[in-house]
Amino acid sequence: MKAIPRAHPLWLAYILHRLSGLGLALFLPAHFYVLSLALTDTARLDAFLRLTDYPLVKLAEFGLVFLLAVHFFGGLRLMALEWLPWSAAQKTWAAASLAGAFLISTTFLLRAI
Amino acid sequence: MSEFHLYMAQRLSALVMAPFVLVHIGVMIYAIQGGLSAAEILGRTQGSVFWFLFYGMFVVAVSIHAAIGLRTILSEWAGLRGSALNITALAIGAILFAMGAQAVYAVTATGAA
Amino acid sequence: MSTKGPQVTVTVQRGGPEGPGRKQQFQVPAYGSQTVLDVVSWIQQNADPTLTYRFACRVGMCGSCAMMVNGVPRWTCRTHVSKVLQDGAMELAPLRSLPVIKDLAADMDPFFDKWVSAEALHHPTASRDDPIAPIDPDAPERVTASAGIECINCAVCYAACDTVANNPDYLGPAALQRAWTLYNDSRDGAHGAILDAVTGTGGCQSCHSMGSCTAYCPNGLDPLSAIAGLKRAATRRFFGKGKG
Amino acid sequence: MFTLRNIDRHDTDILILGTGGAGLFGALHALQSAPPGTRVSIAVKGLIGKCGCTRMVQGGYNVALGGGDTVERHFMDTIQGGKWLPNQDMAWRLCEQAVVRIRELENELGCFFDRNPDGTLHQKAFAGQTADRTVHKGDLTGIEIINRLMETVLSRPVEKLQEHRAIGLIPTKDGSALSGVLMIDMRTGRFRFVRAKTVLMATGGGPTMYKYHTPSGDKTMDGLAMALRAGLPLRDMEMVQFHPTGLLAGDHTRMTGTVLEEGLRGAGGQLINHAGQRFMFDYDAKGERATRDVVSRGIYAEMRKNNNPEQEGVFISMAHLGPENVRKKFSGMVKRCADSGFDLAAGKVEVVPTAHYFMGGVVVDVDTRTDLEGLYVAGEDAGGAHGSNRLGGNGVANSTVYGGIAGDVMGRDIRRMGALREPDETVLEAELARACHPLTRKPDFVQPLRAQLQTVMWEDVGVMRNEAGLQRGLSGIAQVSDALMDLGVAPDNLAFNLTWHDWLNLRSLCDISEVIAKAALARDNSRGAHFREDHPEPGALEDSYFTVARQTGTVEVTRAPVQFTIVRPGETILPAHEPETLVAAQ
Ligand SMILES: Cc1cc2nc3c(=O)[nH]c(=O)nc-3n(C[C@H](O)[C@H](O)[C@H](O)COP(=O)(O)OP(=O)(O)OC[C@H]3O[C@@H](n4cnc5c(N)ncnc54)[C@H](O)[C@@H]3O)c2cc1C
Ligand code: HEM
Ligand code: SF4
Ligand code: F3S
Ligand code: FES
Repeated sequence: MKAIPRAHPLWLAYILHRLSGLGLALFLPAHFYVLSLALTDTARLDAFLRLTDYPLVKLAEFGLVFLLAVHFFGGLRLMALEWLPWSAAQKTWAAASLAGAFLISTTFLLRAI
Repeated sequence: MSEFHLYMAQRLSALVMAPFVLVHIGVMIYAIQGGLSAAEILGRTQGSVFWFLFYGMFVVAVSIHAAIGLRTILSEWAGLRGSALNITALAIGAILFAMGAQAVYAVTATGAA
Repeated sequence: MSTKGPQVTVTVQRGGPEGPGRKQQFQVPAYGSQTVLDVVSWIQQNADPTLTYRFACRVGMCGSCAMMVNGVPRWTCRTHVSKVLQDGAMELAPLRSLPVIKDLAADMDPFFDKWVSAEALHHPTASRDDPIAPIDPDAPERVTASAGIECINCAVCYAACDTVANNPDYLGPAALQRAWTLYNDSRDGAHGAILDAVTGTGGCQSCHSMGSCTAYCPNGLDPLSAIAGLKRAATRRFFGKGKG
Repeated sequence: MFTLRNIDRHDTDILILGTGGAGLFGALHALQSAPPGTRVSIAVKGLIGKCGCTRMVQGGYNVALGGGDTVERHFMDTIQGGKWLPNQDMAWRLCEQAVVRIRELENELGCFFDRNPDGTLHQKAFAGQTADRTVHKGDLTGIEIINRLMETVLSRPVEKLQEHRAIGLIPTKDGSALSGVLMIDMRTGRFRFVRAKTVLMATGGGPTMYKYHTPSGDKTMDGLAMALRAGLPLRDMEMVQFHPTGLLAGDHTRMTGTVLEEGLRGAGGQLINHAGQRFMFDYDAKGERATRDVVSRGIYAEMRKNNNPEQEGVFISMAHLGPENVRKKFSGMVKRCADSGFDLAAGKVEVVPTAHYFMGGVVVDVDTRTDLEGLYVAGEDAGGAHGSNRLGGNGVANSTVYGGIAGDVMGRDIRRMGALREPDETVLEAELARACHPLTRKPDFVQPLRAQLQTVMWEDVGVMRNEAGLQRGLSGIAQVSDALMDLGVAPDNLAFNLTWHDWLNLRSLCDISEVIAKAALARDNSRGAHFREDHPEPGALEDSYFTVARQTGTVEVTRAPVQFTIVRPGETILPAHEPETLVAAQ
């Protein structure tokens, strides 16, 4: 708390949403590139996909799905907050979306192993 | 486009993406069992009008969404303003769309395998 | 300066419009009931007569004494020293996101300029020649409007908000909250103009709902939800619904 | 240093000093009533709308709005509360125009005032009122009034001279009219002389020369000190209202002296002396619910009897009403006390009478005009409307009503005023030298002297007075005053130099303290806020007089008979058979 003097739960939700959005946006071109290999070089696509067998890559993948889930639930939370009649339980919402994100990504991770 | 229109476009594109993300995550959890392969992916998607429209809409939405999102971040965290900001955001949107379109084409166009 | 009795170590950011200057350290005698404003006053009255700060009411009504205390914006006249002391020390700086006039006194003009450009002032539909119309105190609109009414324009929320810090156009939580009050006030005659103003450049759409405004408002007000209300109203209008 | 040649010179048409209820209403109405193109400037010691006491109004705004209450009744309460000393025409105008002003506040400025379930304005009764009359917004009425005024004025084309401190009224060479005002741009530390055709002085008095005081820190009697030097007559200067329950938390905290609200006593709060006993019933049958002046004297008397250095004041205790209940009903007050480390709901809080409001002020007519052409005075700076005592709720009504009137009248008067007037440069130079005086002396800390004056005033010119004490007070004031002239402020950085302003504050306070003591000597009876132990009787009401102080070399105080232009003592303007009071007994 000392390093970020003004931190509080909703602020953390904000920074998480921003960083996850940023991460996704940076990942997206790579993702598109790999998929477009399907057209030109299926073998390399396969090579890429095989990489997913390595634990480290699995972890990175987990990270990505986590980002997407966090951003997804965070985004839904924001739109609910902005557009649906206001409910005061903001912090609960933020926590719940985080929890949801963890749940999904962990399921993913567990099934992938 | 006014800032408020950008806001609306970002929210609406997020809403368009919401079902996609759910399905996408679901498919991934399902597909990842036993590892991914190019053939698996392509076998599912190639020649399918449904998947073309599905991924096509996603690419349009995400280009808009991420470009606006990055525009915000560039302005708030990198101090970009005015036309420099708008041109950069447009360029990001265009690049994302081009790469995304290529990927969709690669994954859903018939006969490429 | 006497050095007897318990002391508080206070680091003060000095400076002027040309930018932050040196940080200065003072040893201030500690007392049982002592606010951060008292500490600052003690320094000016007993140690360094050139130290500049601002206050007026000293009871949390005028909103002119706010500054950064250990990086957090606070009203200093109502902040007990014991609440902010970290290992017997505290660090003071002028309010974030506003130009500095001198030392701990910020220039609040941008805050109020934005207040006015958010159309955050009453647009009359009646005059002093008209009787006072009855208003149901429990009507939902009045209740919503009243929620933001006790703002003392201290700019604590303004200084707490990262969006304000990063986006010079952003109108900020206090001005938008006031606009939301007016938008819900049945006596106000320019709901459309208010929505126009708060959806222009730097309007409500710039807010990322980070909620630092609500977290730090010393009066327990909730600009976060007021701004959400504006977004909702603006979105309704975008889809051709609602008033204004 | 500064000479007449290197000060800034600036022109405007209408100049407003101060941004309390009086200043802001003055500006607003001037904008509405002056011919198009008239320049309006606002100079204020702090930030626009963020200083002064109007913002600190808690209880509310007195206005007769029917339901049995009438302007006549409000007027009679005001005259009786003022112990027959008010200028009756001013008091009448106050009561009558308050009705218009409250509609303006509600309809044109958009103020939120609390409502009854049926939608009408909620009104309550302060002590001394015979009807439920006080309109309010919770207990933060002033914030609501000033914020609405402030945002409206900020949106208008006015010139903002913020953190500009007025230091001298500069007349024309022949002395017949005002040329302009000398001020210090506090932010840069430079002098600026602003000429104007009309000037509204609304700097809000402020009896902060007492050890315990409630007003905001920016108020230090600057306006009255300027008026005194300009030779204007000041009336009722002995009339300092003390609020009985100011927080007592030590010399080292600015919280000391701030108000614990009236409502606490109204709700049943008990005052406990050093012996642990309730005492107010020894002084008045109404106990703690007696009027402010009575309770203040009761507490002061108890304090004198006590010689326990550990406990200076008395305690207010609410716990017997149930801490939860107190916490709910007085949440703001409980929180404020908690912020300074006291538990109002369950514990007891030490209190002391605290100087709250200044009834005295510049002699004006009902249109706020003064003896000096071009100078108008409204709000707490103006004397006359309250006589010897101001009713709770009449303060903010007074400043908003008369501020608005001043704006209207200035807007009208300016049409017949030709060019701006040339200043008397010798007066300008003298005022400049006065403000620069400390810059030529050996620097030292100002605060100890201020504390010394505050102690003198509290002990000898305070809640209870007598001839010997007042004489002692006068020499105490003179001591501080002389010492101040030997005390300097380092001249090397004058930009936003608070210590220089502390010096100037103390200068104004010394000057007006002397007037208060002299006026108090001149009144050898006891009325309202002024209590002479050596003359405890009020004197014959028929022969009521008010004091007028004037500086002609030295300060001279004379007496002038009160003109009973509307009602004579013993009479009433209420219709026959009107009940004495419409307020249900508590
Ligand atoms: C704590 C408290 C509670 C109160 N509660 C009530 C209540 O419930 N009901 C009620 O009716 N009254 C109440 N009063 C009294 C009421 O606040 C005042 O009577 C009234 O507001 C005075 O208004 P004003 O415009 O004359 O002065 P203020 O509002 O005090 O404004 C004075 C202005 O002049 C400025 N100024 C001072 N010196 C200079 C200078 N040299 N140059 C330039 N500007 C200067 C100040 O900065 C300020 O802006 C209360 C007062 C206090 C202190
Ligand atoms: C892969 C897809 C996505 C990418 C690359 C992406 C990217 C971004 C970026 C970069 C931002 C800017 C962040 C900020 O301003 O702090 C953003 C904001 C946002 N995103 Fe996404 N996003 C994606 C998917 C989604 C989804 C699926 C949703 C919701 C269902 C969503 C909802 C939002 C919302 C509401 C914002 C606005 C946040 C704000 O203004 O504070 N996004 N996104
Ligand atoms: S909303 Fe709260 S923090 Fe912001 S200006 Fe108003 S009172 Fe201060
Ligand atoms: S802190 Fe700022 S981003 Fe919005 S919710 Fe409050 S205004
Ligand atoms: S001094 Fe007025 S709010 Fe702190």
